[in-house]
Amino acid sequence: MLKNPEAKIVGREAWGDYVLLRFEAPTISALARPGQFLMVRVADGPYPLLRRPLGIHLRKDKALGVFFKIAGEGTALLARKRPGETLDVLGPLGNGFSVDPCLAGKAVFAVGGGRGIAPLYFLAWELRALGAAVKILYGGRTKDDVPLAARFRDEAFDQVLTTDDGSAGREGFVTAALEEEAGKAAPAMIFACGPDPMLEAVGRIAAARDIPAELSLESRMGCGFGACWGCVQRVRVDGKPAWVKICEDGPVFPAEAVVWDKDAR
Amino acid sequence: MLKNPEAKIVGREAWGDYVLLRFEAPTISALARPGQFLMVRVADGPYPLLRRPLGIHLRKDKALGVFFKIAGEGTALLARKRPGETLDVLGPLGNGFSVDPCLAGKAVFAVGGGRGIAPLYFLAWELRALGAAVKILYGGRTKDDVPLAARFRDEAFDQVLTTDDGSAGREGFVTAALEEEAGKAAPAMIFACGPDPMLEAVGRIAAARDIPAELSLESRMGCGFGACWGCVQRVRVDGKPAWVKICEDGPVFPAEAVVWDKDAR
Amino acid sequence: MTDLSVDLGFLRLKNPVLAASGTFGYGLEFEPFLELERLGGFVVKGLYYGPREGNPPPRLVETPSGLINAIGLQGIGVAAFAEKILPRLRSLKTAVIVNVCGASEEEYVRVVEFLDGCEGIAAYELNISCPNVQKDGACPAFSPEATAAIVREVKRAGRRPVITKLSPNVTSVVEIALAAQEAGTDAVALVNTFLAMAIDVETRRPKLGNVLGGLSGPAIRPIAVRMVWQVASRLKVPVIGVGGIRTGTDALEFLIAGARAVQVGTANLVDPDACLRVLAGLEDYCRRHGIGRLEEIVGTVKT
Amino acid sequence: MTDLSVDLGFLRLKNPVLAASGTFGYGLEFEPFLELERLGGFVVKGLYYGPREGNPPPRLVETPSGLINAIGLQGIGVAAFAEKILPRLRSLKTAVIVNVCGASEEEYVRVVEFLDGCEGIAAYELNISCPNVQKDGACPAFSPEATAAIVREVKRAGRRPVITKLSPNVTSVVEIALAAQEAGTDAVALVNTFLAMAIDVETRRPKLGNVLGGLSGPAIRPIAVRMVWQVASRLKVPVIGVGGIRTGTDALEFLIAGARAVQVGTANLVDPDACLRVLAGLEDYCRRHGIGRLEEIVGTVKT
Ligand SMILES: Cc1cc2nc3c(=O)[nH]c(=O)nc-3n(C[C@H](O)[C@H](O)[C@H](O)COP(=O)(O)OP(=O)(O)OC[C@H]3O[C@@H](n4cnc5c(N)ncnc54)[C@H](O)[C@@H]3O)c2cc1C
Ligand SMILES: Cc1cc2nc3c(=O)[nH]c(=O)nc-3n(C[C@H](O)[C@H](O)[C@H](O)COP(=O)(O)OP(=O)(O)OC[C@H]3O[C@@H](n4cnc5c(N)ncnc54)[C@H](O)[C@@H]3O)c2cc1C
Ligand SMILES: Cc1cc2nc3c(=O)[nH]c(=O)nc-3n(C[C@H](O)[C@H](O)[C@H](O)COP(=O)(O)O)c2cc1C
Ligand SMILES: Cc1cc2nc3c(=O)[nH]c(=O)nc-3n(C[C@H](O)[C@H](O)[C@H](O)COP(=O)(O)O)c2cc1C
Ligand code: FES
Ligand code: FES
Repeated sequence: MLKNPEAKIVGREAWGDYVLLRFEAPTISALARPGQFLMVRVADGPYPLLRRPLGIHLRKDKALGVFFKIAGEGTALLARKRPGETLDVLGPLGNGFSVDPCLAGKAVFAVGGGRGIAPLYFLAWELRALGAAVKILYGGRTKDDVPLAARFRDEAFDQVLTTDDGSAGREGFVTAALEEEAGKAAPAMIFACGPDPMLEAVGRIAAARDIPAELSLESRMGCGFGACWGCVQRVRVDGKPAWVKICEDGPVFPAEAVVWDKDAR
Repeated sequence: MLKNPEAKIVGREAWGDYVLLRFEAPTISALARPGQFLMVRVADGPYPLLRRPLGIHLRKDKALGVFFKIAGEGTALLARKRPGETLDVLGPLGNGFSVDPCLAGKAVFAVGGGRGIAPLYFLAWELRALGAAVKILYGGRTKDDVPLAARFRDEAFDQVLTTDDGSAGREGFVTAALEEEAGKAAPAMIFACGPDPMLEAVGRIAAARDIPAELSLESRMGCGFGACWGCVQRVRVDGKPAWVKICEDGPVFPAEAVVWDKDAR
Repeated sequence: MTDLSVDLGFLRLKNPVLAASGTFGYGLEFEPFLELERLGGFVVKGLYYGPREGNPPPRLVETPSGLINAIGLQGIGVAAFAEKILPRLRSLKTAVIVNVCGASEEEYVRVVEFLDGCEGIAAYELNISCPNVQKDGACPAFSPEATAAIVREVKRAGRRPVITKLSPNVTSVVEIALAAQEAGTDAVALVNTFLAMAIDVETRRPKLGNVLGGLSGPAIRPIAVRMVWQVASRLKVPVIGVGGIRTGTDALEFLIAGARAVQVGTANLVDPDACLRVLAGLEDYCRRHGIGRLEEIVGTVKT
Repeated sequence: MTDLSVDLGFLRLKNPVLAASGTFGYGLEFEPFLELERLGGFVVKGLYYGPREGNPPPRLVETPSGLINAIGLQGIGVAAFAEKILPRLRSLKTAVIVNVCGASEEEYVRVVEFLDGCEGIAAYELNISCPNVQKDGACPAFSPEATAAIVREVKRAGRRPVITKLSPNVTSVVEIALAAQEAGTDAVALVNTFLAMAIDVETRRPKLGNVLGGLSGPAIRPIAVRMVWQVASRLKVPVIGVGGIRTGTDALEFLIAGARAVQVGTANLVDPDACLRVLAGLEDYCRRHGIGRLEEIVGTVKT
């Protein structure tokens, strides 16, 4: 866990509201695992005050990449950054997905909704390197929300694409596609990242078929490294629901540990 | 007095800590007079909160220019602006220098210290257009603080250059040069802009020789258009010292009206 | 079309957006930038009975997302106001509210009695909460008794509705607001500025000529919203929310917290048409949410 | 080389930079980013006697140059702290201060009695000012009597020096500080957070699970500096300044206003090495101004 206040930006791609920034951060890069995240400073001064959590989207040699959707002021400021400028990043943070060697040769699903696809690209490459057969299930609201679909296709990933309005891929939710694909041939493992309702549905589908699943949760973060207790969500610890820090004990949790029901909390 | 939230930046020059931005603001430009200023927004959000006052440095066709020294966070943000981006400006504000037709054919001095040279460039051109013989007295701490000296020279202005350390032009304060030049041949009028001690000395020199002088004052500004009463300085009104708004009743005042002595206030 | 009007009981505003005292001059300064009649109304700069010098400069310090001011209520006094300014405001179809100051109970009464003789004023806003006048920043709004006394005297002496402007520099703004209500105020406005200080570390001198000043701007908004929520849930008279409003969303926070109208302060200095931006934000919100009467959302926060 | 040490009377700090409670975890979380021994000391997260669940999320809202938190003092309790954390802090050559919480006078006393049995604690900081616990944000530090009572009991029961942490949500922080001094506190720390609220206007729900929370960060600094100045000029015991410090310059404002030490809070979350940046800023200032002993500048503001 390191701070690199001056990671040099070496690449930028943008598709509408989605932006990919690549930057050199050799030490962080050496430690990074898929599912981990960075805390990124969006301005120098006191406003916006807090860093923004962003999943590690890719690692290539000594460079890392973040892929994000412009969601508000912080990400809008980040989107203005250009190659040659620097980025102040802290990381790698959190626990990451279980890239287990025993997945070699097995089929695994990576289910991403919207900007939730960000950490799954890094994950997919690591799983592929391990020898797993990765199927990407990538959903968005419209064709503008699945900007990475072409890349996954070009890089020969098996991909099921969905959009809510049918403007690209199959029409409907990505969870419907998951249900269908898992029905055809159950994977050894499901990894997912996306909005809460999607993750809840993924957990339900996985549980119904007894497929182990890992979900990457989101939460407002103060620090990202366990100091403020600001980022808690309801997660079962030894079977008992507790307010657990997403940044330290997550962001990735076994699907069955996450408590979705607000009343059962 | 107008607000142009999206004046298009069409040019940028920089010399170390000094920056010149040109932008298109046709309506403001049509109204502008030398010595007037603009209130310039340096960021979109709530920080830095206030606009920054900057003198009008030049007018060329429909474009205006500001020339500023990076003095803090606000001007540093402004310095990052590039052609193609926009500037949010309010103006023209304040009263301006007396560009009096009766100065035609007469000798006038424009005395600028450091960034105080900014409004004098616009003034010098307007005075020249009027037919006055303008002598620029331009002082700075070192040769790095007189970036416009070459321009005045290239544009054939009669110029006396001074630096405190002698690294360019004569060694010493610009007020020493004023004393000397005024001694040689007294001008019909002195216009000055710069730090307070310089302005005070200019006022003294002018008074001693009975030369009318106008000084452009600085002050922290809240609004720039007379609404907050935040920008006052001690100025004689009908002979009596009062807290007078720099933004509305100034920034230019007859030298004899300004009260420098803190005790006499 | 949404109905943006709000009813303060004693006054119906065409919309809930007022410009706050001291940040809108005498109104006229803003005519180059906006049509004053678009506003629900505006509160003119604080007036003492006589003209006032104000504090020595520097009078302003910028802080993170905030502004400290120590103007010290420099102003022209009621007579000059009535003679030079009011005639030009009178014809405007918008609520003109006068911010009334006083060094003593008697001075508040004198100001109100004088202004009662003039036409074209919709209400008085009692400024009992300015932190820039007494040496230690204290003001009548620190005490329920002092607050009640001024409100009572002004209500007795004057003929117009009274809005009492409260200080945030207190342990219980609810207690002070209740005292003002008890004493007969027609509404309360909160908040005035937070007592603050800044030091130039290079010279080790205060950055303000007056040493202390009042903090305003976006920095204080979350505290002001909290206070408005606390007061609105306990008071019968309407609450006017002030503090750090720049956008429609900011104003909506106050309205939803329980304010029946809002005032835009510091934002006017930065963008002289800030009130119009706030208004446009309110209109857009109502359209998006299918709200026919903006007043319906007042105090609807689901806690 | 400048002597940065400061003397609190009961404790000499190698430098005046402390990390503030609740923003520095139990200290260990920061070891990857800085050498803890470089700090003057740090205050660990607030501890109740037993473990505590804390408030439901969302617990954080960002505001202009500020942060509202409603963590609700989730924590592990004194027993787990003594067993799992303290042994790892004990060997550090820096002041470890424990932030003590309680739902009642008795609980403060129980916490202190328990901790008195452990080694490796330099002082207790009494958190009588957390706005996230009671429903309306009230806390003992609103009242001189409640403040004095807790200080007195803790001083009677415990063997270590006591720093009383005050709330800024009061009319006269000087009055409360004097009460704490009277009751025997060894120092006061101010300020804790400002009671605040934010509303999501789209859903009309509070943005915090707890409805109310505490505002911290650069936004509040000018108010905190003012309070420190007011208190320091009236108190005999040392004052520790807290509120919005990010840089050496920020810390210097507090020291020059009269604080003998400072605490860095929210800035730690943004930059885990923020305390070192503050320290470097102090060193640089002393060098530029030829100051041999930093302590000389305490309270030297020329008003
Ligand atoms: C561990 C983690 C990893 C993440 N990885 C990515 C990523 O790789 N790519 C990406 O695009 N986004 C990612 N996010 C989300 C991203 O952090 C937010 O979109 C970003 O912080 C918004 O900042 P902003 O200033 O642009 O928007 P703000 O103005 O702060 O907020 C805009 C909107 O987003 C909501 N919001 C803000 N922060 C969060 C949050 N942390 N969780 C949920 N809602 C929030 C706000 O309520 C508001 O409605 C991740 C979040 C977490 C916790
Ligand atoms: C009418 C007027 C016209 C001006 N024209 C020009 C110009 O053409 N070119 C130019 O370079 N500058 C000009 N200035 C000065 C310019 O406005 C300030 O340098 C600028 O506002 C500093 O902003 P900042 O955020 O960079 O610095 P800040 O961080 O705000 O301040 C940096 C330093 O400058 C001091 N300072 C800030 N504002 C002022 C002020 N208004 N007066 C005096 N000291 C101040 C601060 O105390 C601090 O020490 C003008 C000022 C006025 C009042
Ligand atoms: C420069 C300035 C002058 C002010 N003068 C007055 C005044 O004369 N009377 C008054 O009641 N409030 C005065 N205020 C307080 C504002 O009306 C308002 O209550 C406060 O600034 C908070 O709102 P804001 O954050 O939107 O500015 C003044 C504020 C500023 C910034
Ligand atoms: C996330 C968070 C948690 C906090 N927890 C505590 C606490 O446990 N005990 C306490 O006395 N103060 C607590 N505080 C208050 C800080 O210690 C400090 O007084 C306040 O934040 C002001 O300083 P700052 O602006 O530098 O953050 C907390 C503040 C924050 C932001
Ligand atoms: S974000 Fe601070 S503990 Fe998780
Ligand atoms: S800057 Fe507001 S009145 Fe001059």
